[in-house]
Amino acid sequence: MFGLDKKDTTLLIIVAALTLAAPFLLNPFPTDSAMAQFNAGYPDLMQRFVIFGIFAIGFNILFGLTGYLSFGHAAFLGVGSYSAVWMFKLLSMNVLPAILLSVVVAGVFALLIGFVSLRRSGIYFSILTLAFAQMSFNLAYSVLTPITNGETGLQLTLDDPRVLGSSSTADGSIPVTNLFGAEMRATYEMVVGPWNFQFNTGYYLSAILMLLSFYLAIRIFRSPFGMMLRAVKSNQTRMNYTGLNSRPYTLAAFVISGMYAGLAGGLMASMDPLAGAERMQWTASGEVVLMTILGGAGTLIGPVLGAGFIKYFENIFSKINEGILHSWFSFMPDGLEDTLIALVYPFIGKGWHLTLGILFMLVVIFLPGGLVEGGQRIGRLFRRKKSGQETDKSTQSTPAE
Amino acid sequence: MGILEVKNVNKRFGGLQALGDVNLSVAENSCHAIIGPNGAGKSTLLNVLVGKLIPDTGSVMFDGQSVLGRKPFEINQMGISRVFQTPEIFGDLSVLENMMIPIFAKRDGSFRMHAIESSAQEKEIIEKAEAMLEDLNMADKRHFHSASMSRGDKRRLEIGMCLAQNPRLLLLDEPTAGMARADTNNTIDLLKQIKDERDITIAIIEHDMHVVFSLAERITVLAQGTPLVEDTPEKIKGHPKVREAYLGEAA
Amino acid sequence: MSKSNLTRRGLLKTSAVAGAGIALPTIFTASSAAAYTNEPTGSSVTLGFNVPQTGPYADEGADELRAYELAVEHLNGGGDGGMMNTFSSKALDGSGIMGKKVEFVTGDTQTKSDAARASAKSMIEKDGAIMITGGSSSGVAIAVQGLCQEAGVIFMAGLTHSNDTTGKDKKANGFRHFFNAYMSGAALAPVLEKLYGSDRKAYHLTADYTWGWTQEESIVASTEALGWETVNTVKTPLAATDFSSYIAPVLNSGADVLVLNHYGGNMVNSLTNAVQFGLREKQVNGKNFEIVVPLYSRLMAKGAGENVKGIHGSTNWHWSLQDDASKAFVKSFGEKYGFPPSQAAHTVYCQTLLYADACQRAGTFNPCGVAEALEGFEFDGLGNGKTLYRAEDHQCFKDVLVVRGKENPTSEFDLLEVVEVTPAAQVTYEPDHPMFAGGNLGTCNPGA
Amino acid sequence: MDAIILQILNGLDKGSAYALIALGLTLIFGTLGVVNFAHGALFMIGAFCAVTLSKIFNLSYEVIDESQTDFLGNPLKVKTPYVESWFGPELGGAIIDWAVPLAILFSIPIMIAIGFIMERGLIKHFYKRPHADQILVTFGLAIVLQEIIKYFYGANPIPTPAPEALTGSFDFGAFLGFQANAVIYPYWRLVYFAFAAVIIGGVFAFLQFTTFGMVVRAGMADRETVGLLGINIDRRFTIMFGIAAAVAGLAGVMYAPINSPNYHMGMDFLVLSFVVVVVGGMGSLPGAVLAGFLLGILESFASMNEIKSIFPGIDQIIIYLVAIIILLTRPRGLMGRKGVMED
Repeated sequence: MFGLDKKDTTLLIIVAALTLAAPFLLNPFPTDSAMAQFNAGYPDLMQRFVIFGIFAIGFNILFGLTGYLSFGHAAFLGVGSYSAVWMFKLLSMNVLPAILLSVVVAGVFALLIGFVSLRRSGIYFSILTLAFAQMSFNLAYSVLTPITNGETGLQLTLDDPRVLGSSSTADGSIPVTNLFGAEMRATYEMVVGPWNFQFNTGYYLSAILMLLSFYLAIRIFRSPFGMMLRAVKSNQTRMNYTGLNSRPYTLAAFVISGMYAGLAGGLMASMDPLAGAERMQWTASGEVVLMTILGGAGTLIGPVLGAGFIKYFENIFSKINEGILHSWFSFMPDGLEDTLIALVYPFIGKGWHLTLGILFMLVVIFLPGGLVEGGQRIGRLFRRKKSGQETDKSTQSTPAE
Repeated sequence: MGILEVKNVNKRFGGLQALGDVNLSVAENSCHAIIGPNGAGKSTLLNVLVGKLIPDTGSVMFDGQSVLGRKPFEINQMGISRVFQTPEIFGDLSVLENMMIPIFAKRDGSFRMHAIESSAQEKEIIEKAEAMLEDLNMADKRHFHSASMSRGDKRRLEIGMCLAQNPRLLLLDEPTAGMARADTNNTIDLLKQIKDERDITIAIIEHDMHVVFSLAERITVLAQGTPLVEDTPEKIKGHPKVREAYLGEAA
Repeated sequence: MSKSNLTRRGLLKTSAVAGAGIALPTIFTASSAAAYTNEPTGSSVTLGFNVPQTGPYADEGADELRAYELAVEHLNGGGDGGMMNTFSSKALDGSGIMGKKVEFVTGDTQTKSDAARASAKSMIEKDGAIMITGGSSSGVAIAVQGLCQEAGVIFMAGLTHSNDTTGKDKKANGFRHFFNAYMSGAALAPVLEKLYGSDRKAYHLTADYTWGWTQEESIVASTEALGWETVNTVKTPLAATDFSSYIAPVLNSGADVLVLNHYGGNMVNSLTNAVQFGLREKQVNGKNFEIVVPLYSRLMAKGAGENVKGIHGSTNWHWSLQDDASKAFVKSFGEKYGFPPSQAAHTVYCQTLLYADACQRAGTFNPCGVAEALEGFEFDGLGNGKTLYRAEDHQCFKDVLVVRGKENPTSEFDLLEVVEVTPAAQVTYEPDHPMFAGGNLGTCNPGA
Repeated sequence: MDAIILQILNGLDKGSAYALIALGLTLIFGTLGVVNFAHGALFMIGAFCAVTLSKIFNLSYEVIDESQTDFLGNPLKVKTPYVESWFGPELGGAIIDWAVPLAILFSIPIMIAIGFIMERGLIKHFYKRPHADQILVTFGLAIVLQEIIKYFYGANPIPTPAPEALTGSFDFGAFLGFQANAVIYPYWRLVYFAFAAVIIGGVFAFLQFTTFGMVVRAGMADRETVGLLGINIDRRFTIMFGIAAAVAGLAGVMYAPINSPNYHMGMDFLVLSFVVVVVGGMGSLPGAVLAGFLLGILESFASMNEIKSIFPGIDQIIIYLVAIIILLTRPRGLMGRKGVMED
């Protein structure tokens, strides 16, 4: 189906099902239970999951396939966001032109940076991309404030000269982003028993674009072009002596992944019309590298898993405070409660960085292929059990013959 | 007029004269070996031929066109394929994919993407690659992870990848270096077969006299960056200067 | 300690359909049934405390959080009541807000506008927070203020000193208790004149982002009004850690005053470097060379150690103030945590009480009602003397403290001494003052 | 002219820190082939060794002084450091005053131990793994180290002054025959520069003149060949990691009085020191040192008003701009060798 083989089609369908059912799946705990803290099914976080998923899928097209480790991809995301917000300010609150512009601008930006950076390989390439991104960040934070609004980030105001549409609504507030009238922030709430599920327009728009991006990534992975990119990673010398110039391939991959980043940036701005400079900082670039490696570089689903993993920690663990711990452990005797809280406390709330750091180390030490490898190991465990049973059967049947 | 004409090529590295006035002519559809002791400049010469090094003076013409100043991939597109001392294959890819890439390269030139089209749909390319693997007796290994094969198989695959492009000149850089005897003989047989079955010019740089004398029609002996003699294998074997400069040293 | 039960909203909806087990859809758009975003309908109300818990301002964030917890305790009738006893408005009675128990959720701003908005959104969307408060930088405050305006909840700013927060970026749903750069300039100028005379040449080093610029503009304007000359204003990168190459040119510039428009780690490093280069001992134009740090924070000043001694600056509040309100606050904070509160802790405690009081007086949690109750509200007894929440720009007008690094501290907290309390009248400006122009409060947004 | 001399001094000073960190990074790259993102954290831990020692010296007992009150109005507890009561206020005070230089001795065993534990416990298992995995694991480690420090010391910077005797400034102007007071420079920064020069010289001499150093240099040139010689290169590499950690730590100890240490100072230096290493050329020790000083000086010049007025914001980007230009004109940095970290 869709020009994919059976395995890929299955993967795509599973991902699509999970994504579309996310409002249910991410809210497994009844809203008034103590475990509700771990629910992630609210619009903002779900949007972040899929948007950073897009970012990581795109990054993986470059890093996973060609092996070129860019340390400056956040710059494209930032540029995408700025373009989208400017589109909202000047043209219209419809997200479509904004997203299109952010993809195009990020693509152009990637073409320029990629053209220069790809003259070098290995760590030299990484540092070149890092240098470009840091320059963009530093300038966006200070000298370019008229364009980027610096520290505060580019926001909408009540007197934006919007060509299509009004500067402010009738009741004096800033118009909201929409897709032909469907407001991105509109949320439909469904209450089933003790559960409360939220279905958000913006999330579904992002999710559909994520699925399209994922589908495109599968096609690229399986295409001759993808094969060429893997060949670049595998052996550039042989590539050159086979009459192939690797530069156009790597540049194309760089621009495609830059456009993915731009799409992610544009979507972020569409969900929440603000573009902050720190989106372009090296830590942000580092984050997408971590997402990809953590999930499993070079695998299709890995980057999405990695993105979800990191964003979940950032948003859920950082919000657990001492009071919540007390409510969890309140059933215990006082002494034990306090000891447990003292033990757990350094790892949650303001200590969420610590937990994340430890998890990075554990994953990379024990699962060299990232989370995907973890999944594969579990899968193999089950399969071995099954095949073990089959062997048993066959050995049993042998004597009968 | 040979298909490959090297004229008055000089190359210095600092104080070292790596190549001094090299003249070489390789006739079309012949098998020409270049031998010489270590440090004789064989590898430098090869690197000049494939565009990796640019000589200080002199010219290198392939089929009437200069190769100097062209990048390796452009030289390949002119019809020159190279086999490396250590097999250079796409280790992360399967054997079949390894074989498909040169065929793609031949069909599409340097850059054509088919970014969306699935490579599994490229029937024609796959058929060609499989036929080539069949010729190499490697069809049963088509889904092998190529990095995990034996050195002999890697060499076989590499030669096959070069042949898949139908090159006019095949450059071999010590193709049997570091190989077990059986692998060496297999490789010699493969090269003989290629020589017999195809219209192809082979230039081979080799250390192993057994390989050279089994394959070459003409031999150039290089010593200290300069060609000493060029002749048929029989004559080279008995040549006093060669014995002195090379074979004598080897004995 | 509050045992916060986060998701009231779900609970209440649940009870509405209890037993039925069927879906009851509601759509959150302008036409929805709820009167305003996250209308609390149960027995409790949730506030969202959004402070930096990671990154360079984590300690300030932690102090803010302590003050929030104290405020919630007092609102719910716990503890000694703190400044609730001294507050001029007596609407609050220790039974929560309008009889609803106050609960809270916390989030990490990471001092990044993106992360701060994400965490604020999570508190609004997931936890049903009715009000967001906190923060330790102007960038974050302005970004979160914008979000709260769109989402239809009240934002009570924490530590934010930029003129823009209640200037060109002001919002109808946002309120600032903290003072601002203009006020720093207006408060400092007379003191500086008294101390250093009116014939001075000032050299400014300014953090190269919005807050730094507004502070530089304010200080330049107020000192030039005294007759000072501004020799140079130099922007320094935010990421700079070593300021030596910016300090060195000051030595021979002919300036005799160095103004450091830096905050946080930048301030600690630039001040340390300036003292290292012997600026304090220098004589220029026959006068002692002086250094001024317009915005002081005791927590950060501690990082500069001995170097703050004798250096003047301004601050929103200091624990050594001897009015009843300050003493009450220091007492209840100090007894609970063992050390005195910072100005950040004070301002967020005040903000929480002010919000609660406004709800109580308005008789509603509706942001429009609350905003109306806060606008033009005059109060006293929160440690800053008589204070006005001005309706035009939602900025508090109150006395500003001019402080100096103490020469002989008696403890590790005893770093600053109050030199002068500049009366509110002297730091008040017109709402359309050029430094604050260009913004539009808009109309209050109740969301939903 | 004096402005230029001052900026050169500033550049040398900044360059010292860059060079020391880059030197350690390069030792680890060159010998072990490992990309160590935790190297900045080692620098930070070094600085906190100074903080810790000064805290230890300041451990105090409390005496209640009824004549003064604390912030709650209770009688004030006056603290007296044990060191002062043991050795008398004179000597005790001096010990406290000289905490930072003394921390050099204190930090060396600690840093070497941390280096050994890191290498044996973690890095060892990553020699054959892709660079991406090395980055992830060392980055994770850096976060963990950072958060541990934050847990114990808080997020705010902690003042760690230099000894009283070294807090003044040196009058270069008078020294060089210019006008007095035209070029003055803080003693401690001069000490830092001299200290860095000694450490750099020491590392080079060690590699140049000892058998150990010769083997390590051979190992940097070709790891496999040395392995074939049957020398236990792995153990030497462990020691090398310890030395690299110690160099980073010492750089941190001495840096503490220049800028008050905080838990994230390592990350602030990390990116910059990677740029320095790459500009110098991967695997080249002289390259790392050269690039460190070069970038330090260029950064200082870029922050001069005269230059900023021509190129606004140039000081924000100069390092990156220079890195791009150098990498585009010299493919392997200033002194890089071929084939190091290019895959």
